[in-house]
Amino acid sequence: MSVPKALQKREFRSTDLSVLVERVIVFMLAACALTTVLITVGIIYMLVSESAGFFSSEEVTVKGFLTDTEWTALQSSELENAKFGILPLLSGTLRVTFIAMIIALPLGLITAIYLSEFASKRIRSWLKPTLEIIAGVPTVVLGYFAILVISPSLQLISGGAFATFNATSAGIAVGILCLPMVCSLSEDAMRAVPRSLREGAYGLGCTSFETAVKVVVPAALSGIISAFLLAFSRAIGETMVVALAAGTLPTLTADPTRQAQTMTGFIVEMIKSESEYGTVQYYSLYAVAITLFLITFLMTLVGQIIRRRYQESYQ
Amino acid sequence: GCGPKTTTATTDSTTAEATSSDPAGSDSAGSGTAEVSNMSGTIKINGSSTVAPISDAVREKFIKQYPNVTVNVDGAGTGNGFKDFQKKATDISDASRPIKPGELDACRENGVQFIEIPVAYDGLTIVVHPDNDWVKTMTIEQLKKIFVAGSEAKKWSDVDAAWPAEEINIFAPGTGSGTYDYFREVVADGEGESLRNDMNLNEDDNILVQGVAGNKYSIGFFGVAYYEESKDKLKAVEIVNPEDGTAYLPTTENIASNKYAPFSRPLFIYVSTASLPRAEVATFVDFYLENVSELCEKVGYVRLPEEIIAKGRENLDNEAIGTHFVDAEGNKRSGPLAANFKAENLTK
Amino acid sequence: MMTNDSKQSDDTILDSGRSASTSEGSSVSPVLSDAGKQPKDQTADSRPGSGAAQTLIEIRDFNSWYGDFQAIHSLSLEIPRHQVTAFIGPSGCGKSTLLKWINRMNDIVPGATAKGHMQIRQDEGRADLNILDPSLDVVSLRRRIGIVFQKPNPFPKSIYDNVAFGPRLHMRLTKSEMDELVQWSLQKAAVWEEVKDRLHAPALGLSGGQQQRLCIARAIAVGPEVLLMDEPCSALDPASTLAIEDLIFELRSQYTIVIVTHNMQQASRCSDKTAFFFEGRLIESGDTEKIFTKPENKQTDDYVRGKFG
Amino acid sequence: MMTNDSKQSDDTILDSGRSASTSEGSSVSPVLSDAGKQPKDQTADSRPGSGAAQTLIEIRDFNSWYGDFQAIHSLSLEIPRHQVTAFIGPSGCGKSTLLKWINRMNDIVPGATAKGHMQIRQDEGRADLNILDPSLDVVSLRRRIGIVFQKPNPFPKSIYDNVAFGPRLHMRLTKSEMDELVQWSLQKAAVWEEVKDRLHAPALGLSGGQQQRLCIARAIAVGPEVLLMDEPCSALDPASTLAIEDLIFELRSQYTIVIVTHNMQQASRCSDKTAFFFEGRLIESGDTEKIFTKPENKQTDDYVRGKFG
Amino acid sequence: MSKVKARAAAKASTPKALAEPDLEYQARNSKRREATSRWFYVLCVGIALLSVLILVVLLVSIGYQGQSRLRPSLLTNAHSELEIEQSGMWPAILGSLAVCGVCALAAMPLGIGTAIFLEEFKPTNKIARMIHGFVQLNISNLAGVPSIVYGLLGLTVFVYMFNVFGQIKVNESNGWEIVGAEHYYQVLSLERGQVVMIPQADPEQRQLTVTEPTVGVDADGNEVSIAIWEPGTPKPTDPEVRKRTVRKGAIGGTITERAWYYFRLPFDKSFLAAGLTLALVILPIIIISSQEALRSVSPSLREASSGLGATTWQTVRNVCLPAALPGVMTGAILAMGRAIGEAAPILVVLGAAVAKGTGPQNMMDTAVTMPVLIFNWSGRQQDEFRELAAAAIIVLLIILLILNSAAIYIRHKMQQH
Ligand SMILES: Nc1ncnc2c1ncn2[C@@H]1O[C@H](COP(=O)(O)OP(=O)(O)OP(=O)(O)O)[C@@H](O)[C@H]1O
Ligand SMILES: Nc1ncnc2c1ncn2[C@@H]1O[C@H](COP(=O)(O)OP(=O)(O)OP(=O)(O)O)[C@@H](O)[C@H]1O
Ligand SMILES: [Mg+2]
Ligand SMILES: [Mg+2]
Ligand SMILES: O=P([O-])([O-])[O-]
Repeated sequence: MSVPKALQKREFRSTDLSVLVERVIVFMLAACALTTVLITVGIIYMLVSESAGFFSSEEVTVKGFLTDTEWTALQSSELENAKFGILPLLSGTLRVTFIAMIIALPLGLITAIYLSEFASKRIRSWLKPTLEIIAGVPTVVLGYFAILVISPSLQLISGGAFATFNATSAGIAVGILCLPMVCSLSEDAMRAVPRSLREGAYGLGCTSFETAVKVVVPAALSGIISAFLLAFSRAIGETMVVALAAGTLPTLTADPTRQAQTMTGFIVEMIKSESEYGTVQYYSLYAVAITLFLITFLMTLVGQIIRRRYQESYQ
Repeated sequence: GCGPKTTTATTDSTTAEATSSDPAGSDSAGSGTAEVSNMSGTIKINGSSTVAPISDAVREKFIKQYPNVTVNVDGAGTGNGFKDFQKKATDISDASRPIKPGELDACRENGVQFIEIPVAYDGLTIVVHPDNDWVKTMTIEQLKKIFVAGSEAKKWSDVDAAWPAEEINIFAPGTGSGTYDYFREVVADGEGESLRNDMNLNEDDNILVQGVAGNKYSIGFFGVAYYEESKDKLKAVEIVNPEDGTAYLPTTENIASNKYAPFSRPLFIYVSTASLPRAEVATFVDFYLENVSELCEKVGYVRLPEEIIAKGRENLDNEAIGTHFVDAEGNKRSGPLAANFKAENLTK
Repeated sequence: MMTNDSKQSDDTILDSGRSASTSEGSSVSPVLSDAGKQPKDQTADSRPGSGAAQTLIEIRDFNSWYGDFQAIHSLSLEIPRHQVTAFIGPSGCGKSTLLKWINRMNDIVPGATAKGHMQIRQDEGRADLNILDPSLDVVSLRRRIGIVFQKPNPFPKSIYDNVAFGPRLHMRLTKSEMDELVQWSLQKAAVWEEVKDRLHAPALGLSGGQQQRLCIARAIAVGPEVLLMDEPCSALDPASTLAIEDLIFELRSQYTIVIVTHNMQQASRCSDKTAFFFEGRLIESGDTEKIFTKPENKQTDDYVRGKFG
Repeated sequence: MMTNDSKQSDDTILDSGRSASTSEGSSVSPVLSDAGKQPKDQTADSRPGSGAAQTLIEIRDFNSWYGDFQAIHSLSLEIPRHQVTAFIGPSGCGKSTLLKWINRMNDIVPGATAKGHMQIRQDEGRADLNILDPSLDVVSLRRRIGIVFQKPNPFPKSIYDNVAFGPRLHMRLTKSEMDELVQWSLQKAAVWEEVKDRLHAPALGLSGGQQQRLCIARAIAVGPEVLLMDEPCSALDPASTLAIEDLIFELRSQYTIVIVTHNMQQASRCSDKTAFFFEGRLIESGDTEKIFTKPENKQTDDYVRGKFG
Repeated sequence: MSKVKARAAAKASTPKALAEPDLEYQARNSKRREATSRWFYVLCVGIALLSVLILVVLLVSIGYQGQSRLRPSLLTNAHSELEIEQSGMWPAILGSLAVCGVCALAAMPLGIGTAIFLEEFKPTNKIARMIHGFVQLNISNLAGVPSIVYGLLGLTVFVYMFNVFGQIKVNESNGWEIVGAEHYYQVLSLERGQVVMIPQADPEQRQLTVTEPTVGVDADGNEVSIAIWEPGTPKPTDPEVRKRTVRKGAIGGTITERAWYYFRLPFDKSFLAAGLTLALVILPIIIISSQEALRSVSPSLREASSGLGATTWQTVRNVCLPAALPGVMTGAILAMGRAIGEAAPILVVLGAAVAKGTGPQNMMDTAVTMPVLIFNWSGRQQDEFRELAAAAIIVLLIILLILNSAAIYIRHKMQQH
């Protein structure tokens, strides 16, 4: 076994080049990462600078924006008559989101439990794609589904108690939209629970229900909660479904049978509307957008904190 | 009047000759049909979403003959259309109402000159739920009670004591739309009057149809085209003509003859004169006028009387710049189209 | 679900328990159900002789598969009552697989199947209980046969809740009864002194050795008869290992223990019987001393001398 | 990145390699670069005496942390050239940590830090090379000090590409040179016969033991001087274990080998020197025979006798 | 001493719970629990089926509405106001593909690059770690930002570019044209519908009055000489000659011939702007899924590579990326599925117009996308359009299904390795 030429020569490549390449690559990759930060900066800059056109108007006060109970930016073309109180939009958003969560969280969680604890490989192999298809259904489609199927069904069931456009049908459609997300993220979290815990539970004589509910779900709680928060963010930010199905009248109420213009719904209406660019009414959409941004940012922060706080204890 | 075919033929030969940029018109009868045009370029149109289907229909027919010409038709609304127009971002602005004095001023400031051409009639239809058995006709006064802010008819019985004491649900197009503007102009014409702001507004007329159809105590208004398609779900209200005191339905005849007053409204295109030297724009506008009467009916509108079309063409040929709906003092002119659309009313 | 038709076998288990408890006082182990059980006063340090112990679990001609892969080939073995049986053998030889079949933990492994006989001897002339019976009440079986794993796996709950977890499932206890049970179990598992001041602290805050003893406490809190231990010390430091070996030694008087280990010394230190597995087959089994000093089989000899594995 | 200023140290490494190759014939070990190297004709089965071997790596007062956790405490040790040094000790005592510092693999572990001295003796009166120097060219260091891990970790590529992976990074070879090198490495790692007919088959299709030998082949293909092995046999069957132990025996004549093992017998079988670690400290080190027969330290004694761990 | 303790424990009296177990209760309890477990299982199956049912109802209701319009013309034709039945979605399919293509080209390198940076170049010092953490938090935040907000950002950044490059005006400027534009004067010839093109020399001069014979170009770029016809004199009769003859004094306006690579700032309402906006929307998704894919690459492979002396980047390129590729691709495909169905940001950036007969012709051309077309159609008053919308939804779902199947296939392949 003679030593091969390559090792006799021992002419190793200088490392200078790879070091240089490494530097350039790190620089480029860092630039990519920086871009994501730039996007956030861009969003904040845009929202702040454009909503300045709103808040600097004499007709608008921050206090009024936060506390007034009417929002008529789209209804009033005269500035004097326009009311800019975010609460009705917020109430609409919360109603729709709440209903969506009522649908998505339990259904998503139970489906996730089913997938991670019970389903055989074969069932998983078609149930998961099915859920993925639901997740992939364009939101426009779900919006029309809400108008054409959900809302009439609700009216039929309730004997007409529901308005044509109402928070509930939009909420249900948004819930359907969020369900796969809750499901797949919770399932991930539950699958990350080590087998040893399940074995521990079964070893003590747990039934599969007890194992799932008393051991796996609590152990995966941080992941499940962050799935919930993500779904919540998604529901809050969902646009096309609510633009189509929730109605366009901002109402400050808890009544789920009534119309509920949401923040995103308002933004899209304002964009589509023929309200003129540059008016205070037009700029109000940026004020709404900034509120929306802050809410989702808050959600992210809460999610991060929960993850940090509770995930560590369990590793 | 004439059938569409003859109309096309006559206008073709008369106007083509006169159009400054089309020298070949007189020979058109003998040739041209065989060969596809090599004309190219891009034409940008924005404005009324009501007019957009008409412009789009014209575009569609136009590019069959002129396949290399790109025509962008956007329907961001009359107001936004004029905004773009003032910024010189479009060649043609669609409008479902005449230009307003403020918009005219802005055009002047930016050095934008235009030719105003009416292209079709739209009937603004007031609709109620088909099960609504108490409303058959309405007067402007009654509409005022329902729609104007401050008059506060919350319930039907507030309008007429004989009507049910149920809350009125109102569905209307968005505030930026020409339709909303036109309705407000007619109904809330007093000093400081405006439409109430608890209506369900939506830019999507289909949503309005759904809204009215879904509630027995609702009322709404939108273009006649949408009503025509949803006759089974909605009931149109007869409107009492303030002139003759008779109630009329928004039928084609009533709209064209302006009996369906005051809600027959004309639709316009505004053509930038700066764009007219461009062969593709000139050809397109010419084509527009040739075909609009036929095409507008296909998309649900009412054709204009031949004289008005001819007048529009004349304005185009003569580069008669300006609007007929703002007077020299900068005040708005209102009234029927035929009354205003005269050479002496033209304000640059 | 294999719980259909579980009535008969279910009763079998429970009755066997009841007959024991009714006949004994409170100082008596509740888990012993056989008529001929060993004297209670056996002292902790008495090393049991390797004489003919009574068989508790009988395995005959047992085969097991994961999907198409056969992990255990035609294996026969008897596990004596109230003794410590050690399973040894190189990695992957099927020790854990066999262990997990004894309390049917393999039910939750998709694709795991078994064929053959595996029985628990019942007392008072009852028929043997067939562990592999698909209609068996596995919940009761597992209560009766506890298991402790290689890696300590406390639930992410408090120490108290970990121990109380099993009893809460199976019994209806007052608060004070539960407290007593928890304390007893923790004492039994020799971890009470270390945790008694922080019973409501999270169990994951304990050291590895403490966690493992907590898992043992958790396992004995439901009153099992058999304790299966799958390499209980291999993730632990020496001190914890010693503590657990001591504990096994103690528990032997009341439980039948099966322990899987990689550590020859551990096996020889704390087991009465040893079974050596290789590639899914039982190569040799018998008294621990014999296996470690004069094994009959060459492979066994090589293995216990550290020639491989 | 710690590659600043790497020129000087780079050259040092490279020159030491080159100077060796120019002065030796083809039968000469390519990896030896020191002036006083051992005679080439040393036969494979000659068990080296435990006499005063030359020190290759010198570790003095070495400490290492993962974040705030100190994994190694003030450790001093010399690793002799061209011998096999075994690291033994219970799990978690820091064996792998030390091993991974020797070729700076811990650079890629976030939070891993070290303090102290760790040097490679250079030949021809050159100054020692400080392994912990942040400006050191780690790429060359790792080429020079290869490592093999506990679990075989071939890349999901073909067998050929696995072996050629390192050479492609470091050298510019013609196809035939590469072929030769791959064959040589596989032969050296005693796996050539088994794979020569399927060099382009995926490496993951090999058995565990073959994979591990492939990993060794991959490590020696870049011509290292030192081979670090972290429990190279613990995941393998007895036959593969034997094959690898034989291989270590073979390689010893040309490489300096450090092996971490849990198997006392393995350590005693195949190492010249043994170092026993406990809780991050070096308890005892010296000739293997001495450590296993008459260790000075009680803990060492307990450990090698299997009392714990 | 632990032995002593253990002995003490053994002596502790057996608790009542174990000494006198309530066996009857245990028996009942065990059965009840088994039953609960079974019911729960049934509930799980039921709910899992419910989600399938939802999908079925959705598909059936759409299929019922749209089946009558599912014919070849739907795929080959363009939107038509005049012959509604003949309307199709071909330009929208092309538009969606173009927009998603841009989106993928922008988001994938950026997303994968960021993921590599975050996963593979973990910093060792504290400040850099904080920056890493910050970037990570930032990405989680971006993942939660509503897509319509991205639409607004796209409008400001890509469409108008803060107006720093001027505005697009029809008769004056086209912003900053960088490449791909050729300017001509277009003058009508005597032949109806035919024009002659004269290259524009002076970019400032927007009009040309033709008074004497000159040289123009034809469609293929060949030079042709252009003759003049004085009004009053007889017109030429040969169509070929008439095509090259213009009236004296005819005016030509400028047109811009745009090559497909026509590039200009600002992007205005172009598919490029729309694609980039969508890239913003899916960027966080791609980053997060790529991170997960990279994280799932066994650390032992990384160790093996760097143990052989590979630099971090060499490790990433030769080992981590190939191993993570299926995961990265799956994530990317699912993200593209999201992008292809996204309507809100496109409405903001491109508007709701659907009047377009072709796919995008150059990089600055507008585009119609499928979701916007569906949105427009289903908002129209004519029943035909609503049926067409349902049919278009079916097509879109089929495209999504294909994408998803590709993702599943890739994942499957990955699992086999
Ligand atoms: N869930 C499973 N699916 C498929 N094969 C399995 C599974 N569990 C174990 N095996 C295989 O069955 C064989 C026996 O495994 P087992 O875990 O019983 O070995 P073991 O002796 O306990 O080994 P160790 O000492 O490593 O725990 C092994 O080859 C293993 O790869
Ligand atoms: N990446 C890491 N981060 C934090 N702590 C670590 C890391 N790697 C190892 N440790 C800790 O450092 C200590 C020493 O670990 P090391 O891996 O060196 O032990 P070892 O002796 O090799 O053990 P084994 O025999 O189990 O491989 C252990 O307590 C371990 O938990
Ligand atoms: Mg409109
Ligand atoms: Mg280690
Ligand atoms: O779009 P409008 O016609 O209502 O302006």
